[in-house]
Parts: sequence; structure tokens; C-alpha cells
Amino acid sequence: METKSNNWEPRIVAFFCNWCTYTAADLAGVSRMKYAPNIRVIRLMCSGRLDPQYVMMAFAKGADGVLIGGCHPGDCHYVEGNYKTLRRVTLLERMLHDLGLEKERFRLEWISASEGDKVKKVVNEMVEQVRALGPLDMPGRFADWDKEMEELEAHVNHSQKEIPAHVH
Amino acid sequence: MAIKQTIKYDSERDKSFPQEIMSRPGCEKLYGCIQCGTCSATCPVSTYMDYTPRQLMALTRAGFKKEALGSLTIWLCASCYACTVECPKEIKITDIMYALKRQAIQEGIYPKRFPIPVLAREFYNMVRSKGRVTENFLAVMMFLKSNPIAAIKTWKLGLNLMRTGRFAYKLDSMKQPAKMATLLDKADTGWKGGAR
Amino acid sequence: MSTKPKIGFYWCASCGGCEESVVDLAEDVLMVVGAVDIVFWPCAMDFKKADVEAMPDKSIVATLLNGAIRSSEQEEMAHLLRRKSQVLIAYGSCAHTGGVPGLANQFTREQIMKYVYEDAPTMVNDKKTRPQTHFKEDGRETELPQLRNVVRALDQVVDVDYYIPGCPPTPKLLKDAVLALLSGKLPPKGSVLAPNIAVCQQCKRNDSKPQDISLTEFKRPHQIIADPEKCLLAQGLPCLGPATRGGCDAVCIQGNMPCTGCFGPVDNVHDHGAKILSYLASTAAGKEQKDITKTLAGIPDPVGTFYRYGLAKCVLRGKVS
Amino acid sequence: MKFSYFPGCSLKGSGRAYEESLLPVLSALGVELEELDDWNCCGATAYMAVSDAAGYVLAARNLALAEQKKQDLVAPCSGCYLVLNKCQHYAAEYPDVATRVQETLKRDNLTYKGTTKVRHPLDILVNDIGLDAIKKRVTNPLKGFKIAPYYGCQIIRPYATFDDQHNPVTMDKLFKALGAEVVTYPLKTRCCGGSLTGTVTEVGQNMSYILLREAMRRGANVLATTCPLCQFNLDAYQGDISSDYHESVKMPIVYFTQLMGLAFGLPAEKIGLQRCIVPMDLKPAAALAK
Amino acid sequence: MNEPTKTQPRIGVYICHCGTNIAGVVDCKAVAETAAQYPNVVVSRDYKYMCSDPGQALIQQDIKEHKLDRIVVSSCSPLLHEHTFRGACEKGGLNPYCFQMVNIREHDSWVHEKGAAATDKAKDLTRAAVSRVAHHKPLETKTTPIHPDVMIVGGGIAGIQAALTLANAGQHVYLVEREPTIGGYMAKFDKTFPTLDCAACILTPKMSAVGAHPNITLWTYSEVAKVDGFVGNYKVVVKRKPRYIIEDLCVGCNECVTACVFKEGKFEDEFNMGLSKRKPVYMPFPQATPPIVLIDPETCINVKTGKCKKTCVEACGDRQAIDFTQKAEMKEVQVGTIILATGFQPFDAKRIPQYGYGIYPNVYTSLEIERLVNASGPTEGHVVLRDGKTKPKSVGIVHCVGSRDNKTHRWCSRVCCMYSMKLAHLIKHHTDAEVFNFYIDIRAPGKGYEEFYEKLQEEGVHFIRGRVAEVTDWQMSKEEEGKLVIRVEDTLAGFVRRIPVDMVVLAVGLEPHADSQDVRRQFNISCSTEGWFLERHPKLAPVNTFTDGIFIAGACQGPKDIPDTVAQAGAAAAEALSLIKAGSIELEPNTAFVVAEECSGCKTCIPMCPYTAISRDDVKKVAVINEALCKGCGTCVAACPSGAIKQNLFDDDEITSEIEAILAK
Repeated sequence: METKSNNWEPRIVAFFCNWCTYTAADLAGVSRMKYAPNIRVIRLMCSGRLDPQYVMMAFAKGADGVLIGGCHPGDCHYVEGNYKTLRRVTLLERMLHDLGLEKERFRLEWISASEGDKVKKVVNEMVEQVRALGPLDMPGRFADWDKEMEELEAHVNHSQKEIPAHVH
Repeated sequence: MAIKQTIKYDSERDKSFPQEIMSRPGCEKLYGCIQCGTCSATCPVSTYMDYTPRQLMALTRAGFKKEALGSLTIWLCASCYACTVECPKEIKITDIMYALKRQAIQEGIYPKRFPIPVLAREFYNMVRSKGRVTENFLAVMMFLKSNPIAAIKTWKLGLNLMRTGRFAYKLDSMKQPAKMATLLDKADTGWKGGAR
Repeated sequence: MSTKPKIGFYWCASCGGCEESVVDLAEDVLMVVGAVDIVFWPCAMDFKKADVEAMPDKSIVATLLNGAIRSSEQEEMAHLLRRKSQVLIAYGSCAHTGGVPGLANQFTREQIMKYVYEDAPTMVNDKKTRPQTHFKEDGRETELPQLRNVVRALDQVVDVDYYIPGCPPTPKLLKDAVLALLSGKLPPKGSVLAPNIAVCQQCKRNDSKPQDISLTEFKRPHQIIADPEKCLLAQGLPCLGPATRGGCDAVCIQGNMPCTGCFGPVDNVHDHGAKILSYLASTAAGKEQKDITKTLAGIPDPVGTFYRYGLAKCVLRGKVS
Repeated sequence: MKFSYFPGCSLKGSGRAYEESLLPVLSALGVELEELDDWNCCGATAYMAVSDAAGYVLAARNLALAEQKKQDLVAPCSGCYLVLNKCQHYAAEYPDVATRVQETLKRDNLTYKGTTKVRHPLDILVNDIGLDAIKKRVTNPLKGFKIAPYYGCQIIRPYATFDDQHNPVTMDKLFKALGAEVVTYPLKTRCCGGSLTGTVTEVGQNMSYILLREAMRRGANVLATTCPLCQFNLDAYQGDISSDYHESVKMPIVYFTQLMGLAFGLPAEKIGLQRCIVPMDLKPAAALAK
Repeated sequence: MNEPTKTQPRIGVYICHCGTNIAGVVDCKAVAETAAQYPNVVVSRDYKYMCSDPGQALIQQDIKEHKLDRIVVSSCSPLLHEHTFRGACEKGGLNPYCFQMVNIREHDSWVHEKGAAATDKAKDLTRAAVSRVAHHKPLETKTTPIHPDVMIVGGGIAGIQAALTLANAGQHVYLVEREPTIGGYMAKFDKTFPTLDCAACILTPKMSAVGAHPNITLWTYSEVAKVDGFVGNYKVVVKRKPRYIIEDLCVGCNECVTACVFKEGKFEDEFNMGLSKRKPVYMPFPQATPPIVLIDPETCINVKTGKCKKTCVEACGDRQAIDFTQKAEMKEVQVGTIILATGFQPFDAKRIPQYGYGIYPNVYTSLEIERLVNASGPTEGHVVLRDGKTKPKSVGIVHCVGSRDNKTHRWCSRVCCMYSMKLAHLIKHHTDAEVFNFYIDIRAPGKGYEEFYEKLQEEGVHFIRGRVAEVTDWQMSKEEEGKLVIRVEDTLAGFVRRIPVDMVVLAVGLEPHADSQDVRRQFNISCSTEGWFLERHPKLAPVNTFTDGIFIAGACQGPKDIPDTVAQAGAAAAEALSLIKAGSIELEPNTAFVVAEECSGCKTCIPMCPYTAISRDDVKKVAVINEALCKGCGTCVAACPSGAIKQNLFDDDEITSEIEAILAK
């Protein structure tokens, strides 16, 4: 797909668990690590809270990529929420692939509270990969798809002169 | 005895020099040096160096280019990689030595007729024209261009090699050595710190 | 002129099962026919588009439209019937959520045309002739409907008042809907005229489901002879009952087949397939990636399984080309 | 077992005894070495001092030839072994290097992917063939040999691919399997002087002297090496060293493959032993008995 | 209280400058101006320090003046100040949960360059919060009671100090120690720096105080086997390993030790770092606490084969304290808080073979020297070489062994410079040898530390600035014969030196215990990349962890010396005490609940919960969540196929509105 404007910037929505990855992102901040400003973090208590609907919705609403961050296996603050994440994400990855999304647009990373540098690395890497793919722009695509209906809708609703109810 | 002023002024620094060196593959960690001296202590040749490897790192990162490139140290490095392996900060010191050698050759700062850079150049040229090296021919070339008198001293060595059948009477070569030159020139062209 | 409420039926992209389901009312069909005046039902009675066009706007009390919107003609009829009807009801899965025809959204129109008119094993078409939307012969010109790029549920084309889910809807749902219409006791606009609770609630096998089934293998219906008493999910069959709106009395499960999701999701769910995915993956066991991958490989076609009836209403609407 | 074989310049020149012993020994153990067709100089360390990019291309060309054969590449010379390995590492680590190498080799219709493994004969002997198989082949146990195992620098530094970087033991194990005695030799990885011996002679010879003296002090009667340059430096200058340091320095310097050949009962002249400038006593046990 | 209305929320938005921390990168004024345009926003301001009193007052005043019922503050991480602003809302008369915090510092200004992109990000995040907060509902704060008993894991100086502090305050403490005695590494030291007071003299009174304290239950030779529960209410199972001695009956007379069939010690004495031998039945050291013996099952003939004359039993006589039938015992206790003081392990010097430890006999680790210089040590304080008699004439102390080295540990171990100087002083004092310290940098930043360095210099101890490359025995000259040679660059002189010495001391660094990962998993806390237990905040919450009610003290959190360890142990005790005294703790109300009318009873959620908070009501055939057990992870919410489970503060409508708004342009 063609880039709509030259100054397009990837938009990545991230879902970070409160205890590991969100804290790691805080650590990256405290350590003043610089990374790409294209990421928007939504805090969840556990990556296990991630409903696959959120990922679908983020893409549908215009995200170019979605990043999930959770505690390393065995390290979940809630014992094993991240295993549930892994199960859902494994299937979701396949489904998104079948729905035509490039695999670089969706990523799961285990990032512990101490891995501020990994936040930086993963975000930068992902932004670059998504940038290379170009915009996903689902809202724009939906609008394009629905253009085919405009003409007919106008035709039906305006060409036929109004026949008011209860004339007879 | 002549007394020399040894103070260094800031104007003597080349501030872009450390960045230039660090941009070469393998040299990026120069700034991480903590000046612990492990490189010097582990180096089997540091006994003979004018600056210890540690001092060379300090000179380079401070931008004292003239001193660094003019040092004997870079040429005495035998590429045994002991410093690289032992450095607690994982600085690839041997590679920095190479980068400095290349820079010195390009800028012509190295000691004239000093045999090591001469050997390097002659080696380069022989490979460029033949694709392979024939050791005793190379040695002769080196001596001719550095210190012809020293060559005479090696007569005994030559005899020993001939006696044991380890002396080559003819230059070895690849089948089509000509393509080597084009290949190598292409490799070098436009390369950061490349020979051309 | 009859004073009975005027009712219309129409058939867009669907298999015809929905029309059949009206007949499935059996003797109750007489009650319906007696209570209403059917003014449009091309499948059963001889009305023309022009007849509808001639009707005053909003003169039809309710139109039950089944089928997805696939062609320009269907789209035009949807607009027309919307205009003429006080209440427009999406009848059956295809109108409700796009239905099985919605799975076409996994392909482009060109891929489908090429397959159907060139590559299908039963096709002989050396000249690679394709249907035309404009045709001229002997001085006569014909306009034919155009196939749209994407399949749409009815509410993606026009405003819809109510939905009757199912593939096809059960006679009971139809009857209840008609009675509600006649009595004027309709729920808020936009409602699905079926209970807002998942199939499991009505499933007789519910009690047989263990609390933790941690599946290490998913099976497909032809691979096992399912125990007719026990929860099918617990037997490894990906039964969509937990994530699918009930009201069907779990008929498929009564027939020892797993629920495939035709009633669509309950009200709280935005994306049926994603929610199915979430709970099915949650029932899988395994902590190592390779074990999990292996277990979930038992669901070979996630899109086809989770969006069998609802790809058009998936928030991504189908394959991103 | 079959490998591509990169002899390098030295094994065709002053180090030909290495090749002369390596090929029959490996063949006796069922390993076939197929010499790379039209190989070129590996680049060696001298090249790095002039042009690193060209150095990598030189190494990569050989690797690309081996890739075509889909064979791992055996490089017996320590210098070649290091440079080929270094090329692999740098191409993997620095995209600039990889691109430059690939772009350049395209001119020669070659592709470099980095799929070939560079192997040292010692690695193959101990890890692929195994000491048990080697032991079985020994017909002439090396009784009376007190060997200082000298590994030198470049087969374990900077990349320790098959042995411990600080205390390599592959040769120690090998010689014990051949029936020899191995002396504790703390200088087993200290540099011999490399090319300095030929350029700044006093420096290089001092380095060799330290190695030779310590080997003698530890009671070795032979020093085993893995590298043609080490062999040359330690072997060829013992006369000069003796006179410079006023100390009689005499220590036969042989390749580990020559010791294997001897233990396998191969005739001395078939494994290049006549090429030692400082000759080795083939029957030290008898000498000791006297 | 202003009751939030569902139809038309009135939202106040506050953008914090955090001085220049945020405002230096993000255009705060522009963010506030844009936010004023977002739906339902009534007030939008930017302010220098929102967390300051005037900043909080601003919120409270606006709540009253503008009848605000929702508040958004864009400032730092919610992990830092969410609590502060919720408090401000509450003081202003608003339910504290009608608040949402936006992190535009750690996640924005501190990680991005100044410019439009950073400002845009702040706008997006703020817009998402405005959209989300409209869905927030007022919630009740829940509290949970704190069980007054405390468990302390680790009986080194940190655990001892914390235990005594708490016990003296009247709390009951369970002190669990893996070794047969408490005391830890400090018990092995001879003197402590920089005061050079005797370690035993200051430690052993504390050890016996622990042993005798009525409020302390001391379990040595024991390990924590299982931890369940949560703050205020932990259930801990402790495994007491069999020491084959009935603790209550043993009086520590050592007669069994004398009587053992082994006439001489035969096995490496752990306390003396293997420099002496012990018998299978032994007391770790004379001041061991509890002062009782134990029988080592690995070396006791009777335990291993049952074929022994059992002279020990005979010697014990009527006391009958020896019991070969003893089995491991599991004790379950309930505590409200836990302090982890599990300490460190010394770096294994064999990992750096060039230093020759394990190769050359006269290369020692610093802990071995601690025992050698100790009057009660294996040589009764005589510093001699491994031959047991030769006094060294020259000693080299190698600093930073396993520290400041990317190939082993990157960190500075903090104590080695000081203890090396202490050992230098003691060795010199005992032997009058020439002592060399080889250091990279001398780190002496404590009270009296620099003065100690100065004292050592005056004593004539050599300080050579250079990291040792190698300790070896090959020689270059006569003087090196029979010596260990240290190769080092004297970096201040500018040349390489070879220094022959008789004895080398390796100043090994501190590293996390090999099983620290298992321990932290057991207690559900985090580790730093290096493996040290991670504190909640390096400056503001140094003894707290991310798990409420679990505190850390001493070197398990990172290398530290005795003064710092003792201070931290006191802090951990105080933190535990403050919870206990409060009696209860507020819990996040982010629990999940089931809307019964929407639940089909499919049971998907039940196995999702690791806390067994979900069960099935078999009459109504729906799931029920026990809110007291729910920890608010939300995994069940994500799994519920009907969307019938809701979660306070993280409900679907809150999160989806956040997603939509974060992407709105």
C-alpha cells in the first residue's frame, strides 16, 4: 500500500503488565534511555488480562503494530498469567497471519522489571520493522472499501421521489 | 642532555579522531576503557613498546592522534589477541590497533623504513597480484625496502630452509590472479578507513 | 384494503434456509399468515420491485430480510426496503453477521472470479469469459448487478432495528418475534431477539464439564465418536457454545455436534472470533511454546472456525489485502 | 568424513611438513580433505593492517568456495583459522561488513552466506573422531616423549571455538592418547612473536627464547605446535638465540600431526620430520634407558 | 461527595511540568490547551509540580468550584504518585478511583527527544485517559488485616539485626537459617573495617540475644519450602532438616564430638573454608547459635551405612540427645510480613583461571585469609603458607576478582577495597611481609574509610594501580624462582611489572546466591538483571519489593558492607512494623466480579485463577468470585467468553475506550 503522506509515522499500541514490563519501561525512563516516540503504552495489571479483542480493536482503530509485554515465564506476579497470555497470543498470531497481517506487526516480549534496555531495544526494533512495512491504516482501508456503496446509496435515496406514507 | 617540554595543550588534540576510530567495525567500545592496564600486563610485547597498550587507548580517546599514530606500539602488536580476550570491558584492543595501523599507513605517519609497515604493504601487494603469498620472496621484498643490510644476516637461515626443502624457488599464484586486484579494489573503494 | 399489519420478506446472499425456516413454523405459519398481510415475498409470491417502489415510505410495518449483502442489487433492495419499512429485521446469521458468505472476505473479488470462472475443477471456459455488468445484444442493453468487493452484514449497509440470529433461526425465535411485533412489545432498538446468555446455559451437558479441562489436543468431529452425554469441549472438540448466544436450545449439541457459533456473540462481546479464540486458547494446557503450538495446531483454520458466521462483523472485516 | 581443505600459503611453503603429516594422519583415520579449488590467501593478519574490507573479502572468497561445496572448511594454519573465523564473526555482527563482502563477491559470481563452519584439525580429531579411535590406531606409542604442548595464540584467541581459552587441553589429551608424557607448560598460549621474528628480530627472538627456555626448564624433550609460523619461529632461530643469550637452546619443534604420524608408525620422511631444522630424537626412550 | 454522573462527566485535566523534567521536552501548555477540547473536559491546566501541596490543592479547589467528578493528571509513573493524587481527589471530596494518571515522564519526556513527537504522545496519552476516566466508577477501598508475626529468612547480620529490632518491639519473629548456625559471613571475619574491632566481639552477643529472645523462634538448618497467601496473611512452610540431634536435649558439651569413631577431623570444615578438618559430628564453631552439635549425613558412617559403634550415643549417655531416626520436619506458620535477608555468595575464584586459584597452592581467597588471621582460626592466627609453617615474606592482594569485569560481574562489589586494606593491615601486622595491593580504583567512600586508606599508605603497604593480568609460576629471573609472579601494569608509573610474591590473596567479589532465582520465585519478587533482589524504588523504597508485605535487607539486594546492612535491616524491620502497627493495609479495589445474569456457567474462568478465587454456584449454575481472594490480575476477565466477568478499574469499557482514544487523531 502506498504511503498516504510522506510524514507518516508508525503508531504502536503496547499492552504492558504492571509488574514487569511497565516497570521496565519506567526504568528505561529513569535511566534516560532514548527510544522511538511511536509507542503508546496501555497498562494492564497482568499480560493475562489481555483480551485478544483489544489487539483486534487496536488494529481496527488505526494501530500499525501491537506490542504485548509481560513477565518472563515463571516470573508472573500472578503465578502464571503469562502462560495464559502465551497460549492466547500463539493462536492469535496465527489468526492475524491468516487475516493478512504481517507478523512484524504483532509481537509478544517477556521483559522483566530490570530490563529497561530491552524495552528500548524492542520498541526501536519494532518501530523500524513496522516502518519498513508501511502504514496498516485499517480505518482508511475500511473507508476505501465502503466507497463502492456511496453512489448507489445516493441513487436509491434521492432518485426515487418520496412517496409519503398513508397517502391512500 | 636535551630537556624537552612534555606538557600537552588542548590545541594539539584532534577531537574527531576517537570518533573516527570508533566508527570502524570492532572499535566501538573504546570509550568504555577504565585504564586498568590488563591489556598492557597481558601483552607479551609490551616490554618493548614506547606506549603501553593502555596508554595508547588513552591517547586515542583523548584525540592525541599524532602520538597514537606515530607510536611504535601499533607496529609491535603481534596480533595475539591476549588483550582483547582479557579486557574486562570487552574492548577489542587488537582491532583498534589494526585501525590505528591502517590510519597511520594512509596518513604516512609511520616510521620510514621500519620493517613492519613495509611488510604489511608488500604482503598486500603480493596478494593483490598473485592471490597468494610466497614467504621467502616476501621476506626479500621487505628487506630490500627496509633494511637491505639485514638481509645479508639471514643467509644461514636461507641455507637451512633450502637444506630442509622449505625454500620456494618460484612464486606461487592462483589460476587467474588478475581478478584478485579488481576484487580487492572494489572491496576497498569507499570503505571507511579503506586503502583507497 | 386490509388493515392487518403489512409484512415483507426478502432474500439476499443466503442459502435459502432462512426462507425454509418460515415454513418450519408448521401450523403456526397459518397463525402468522392470518395475523399479517404479506406484501412482498419474492420466494413465495409474485411481487416485483416496482410494486415495492410504488408503496408509500414506511408503509410496511416490518420486513424480515435474510442473507448478506453481496451484490449491488441486494444493496439496492436493502435501501429500498429500509425506506419502505417501519421496522427492518436482519433475519438469520447472514443478515445478522454476514454468515457463511462473509467468509468470502478472506479473498479478493478477483481471486473469487478467477477461481469460479477459470480455475475451478468443474469449469470449462477456454475464453475465460467473465460475467459482465453491462451487456448489449441485438440492440438491447441489459444492466446486471455488480458483485461488491466485500460481503456485508445488513447493518453495514442500512440501519437495522432488530436481529433474529441463527443459521437458520429457530421457529420459536421467529414466532416470538412476530408476536412481539404484533403486540408492540418490542425491546430497545438494536436488540438481538434472543436471550443474552451463552449456549452453555441451556446445554444439558453443562454439569458434565469438569472445572479444569486443560486440553493437550483439539479434535475435529470426524476424528472421534463423541460421548453423547458429556461436554463436547471436554472431549477435545472446539465447541463454541460458551461464546455463542443461546436461544437455540443447544440443538446441535443435542445432535452430538459441537456448536459452531451461528447465533453470534452475546451483547458484551465486540468481536466474536477474538473472544472465541481467547477462551479456547485458555482451555489449552502447556507452558512451553512448543507444547502450546502443538496443542493449538489442532485448530487448523482459526479464521474459518471462529468467524464461520461472522467474518463480515469481525472488527478487521476479513483479510487485509 | 569429508571436509573442504584450505591449506593456506605456509602449508605450501615453509610449513609443508604440516601438510605432509596432516593428510596421511587424517586419511589413516578415515577423514578425507578435499583441497579448495583455486583458493586464495586468507588475508592473514598483515592484511588487516592495510585494508580490513579487502581482508574480509579475501577470507570470504574462500568461505564462499566451501559453501558451494556445502562442506565445512578445515584450516590447519592458526593464522588462516583465525582470519576465516573472524570474517564469519564480523559478517554476522556488522551488517556493513556483510554487505560489503556480499556485494564484492558478486563480481566473482560468488555468494557468501556464512553457512560453512571453519574447523581446526585438532577439533576434528578430538571431537569428531574421538580419542578412542585414535588410540586404536596407535602402533608405536610415544614412550619417552616429554611433550610441551604449545597452542599459540590464534586458534584459541579471540575465539575459543573448541577448547578453553586460558587452559586449552585438546593436545594434552591427544598426546596422552598417543602414549606420551605431557609436561605442565604454563606458556602454552603465549605468543611466539609472530611476524615480529622476521621484522624486528630482537623482539621476536626474545619471545621465542622465553618459550623455549621454559619448555626446557620443565623437562620437555620436544615442543609440539599447531601453527606453521610458530614452528618456523621456534625452530629456525635456535642457533641465533643460543648465541645471543649465551645459553644453549636446543628443542625440537614439531607439528602435533607429526607426532601422531610417528605414533601411527608412519615413516619419518613421509611425515616431513626431515624438515625440522633442529632434529628430533625419534627414540627418546632408548636414549633415556642409556 | 460529588456523585459521578454517567451521562455527562465533568473532567478536570492537569498537566505536570515536573520542573523541567517534563516541560523540558513536552510542550505542557499545548497539551493542556488541546486537552481542554476533549469531550467532557471542564478544566484543563498545566502546573509546575502537581505532586506539591499547591498542585494538589489546585485539584481540590477545582473539584469544588467546577463540580468536577473525574480527574486526570498527566505527570510521572502511576507506580510513583497514583497514591498521592488519589489522596488529593479524596480530600477534594471525590471518590479516589474517579481518577486516572498518565505517565508522560518515564514513558515520554525521559525517553524521547524534545519536539513535536513527544508532545503528540503526551496529548494522545492524555486523550486516552480522559476517555477512560469517563467510565470510572466510584469504588470502595478494601482492607485486609495484618498478622502480627514476621518471618525473617537468613540469619546473617541482616537477619539478626532485623529479628532483634522486631522482637524487641514485641513482635514474634520466626528466623529461618539454612546453615546449622546463625552468624553468616560476619561470623567468619576476624576484624571489621575501618575500626578494626573484632567481628566476633560485636556479633556474638547479638547471636546469643537471638538464641535467648522469647519473641524469636529460631530455626537453623532449615529452609523455606513453600509460601502461599498475600500481604498480612502469608502461610509459610519451613523444612527443618534432620540434624540427628534433639535440639532441646543437647547442651553443647561436645563429648560426642570427642567420642566420635573418627579420632581426627577428616572432612573439610566449612566454617574455616576448608583450611581445617572436622568430624561428621561437630559444632560449626564455638559460639555457634544455637550452641548445639549436628551430625552431617554426608559423612557420618552410621547415617550412611548404619554400621558404626555409635560411640557418640554412648558419650551422650542419659541425655539421649542423639536421634538417628530423625526425619525432615515440615512446619507451617502464619505470618503477616516477611523479610528476606538471604545475603550473597563469594565469587568463585576458579572462574578466572589466570589467577591460579586451585592451581597454585599459595593463591588464597580473601575469606581463607580471614580465617588464617583469626586467632580462633585453623592456624590460631598465624599467617602461613599452605605448607603450614612458612611465613610469607611478600604478599600480593588482587582487587576486583569477579568485579568490574564484563565477563564475570560488571558491578563493583563495594567491600573489596576496604576488606583488602584490612587484610593488608592484618597480614603486615602478623608477618611483617611486604604487601602489595593491586587495584583499579580505590573505593573508600564511607565514614572513616578514606582515613583508613591513608593509614595503610603510612604503614608502607604498596598500592599499585593496575589490574593483574596473570598470576603464574614461570620465571624470567633468579629472584622469581620458587615464587608466584604477578604480571601487572603499574599504570601510574606507566610500565609493566613482574612482581614475585610468596602468597597471593584474591579479593573475590560478591554475587547473588546460586539459587536466588528460585528463592525470589518462591516469594514472588523480582530480581535485577544481575540477580540481586529488586527493590521497589532504588531511592524511595529501598527495602520494599513489588510484592506487598515482603521486604529485603542486606546483601541479597546488592553488595554492601556491615554498617549499610545493619541500617537496611533496621529499615526493613521498621517497614514491617509500620504495617503491623497499622493493623491492616488497603488493597487495590481492582478485583473481578461476575454478573450472574450474563453468566452461562461455562466454567472457562475457574481454572484461570491461580488463587482459587472462582467457584461455581451449583444452584444458580453460575461462576462466583470470592473478592477476598481475588488479586485483580484479570486473566479470568480476558477468558470469559460471554464478557460476564467485569473488573474494577480495568473493565472492558475502560480499556477499549482507552484503545480507541489513544489512536484517535
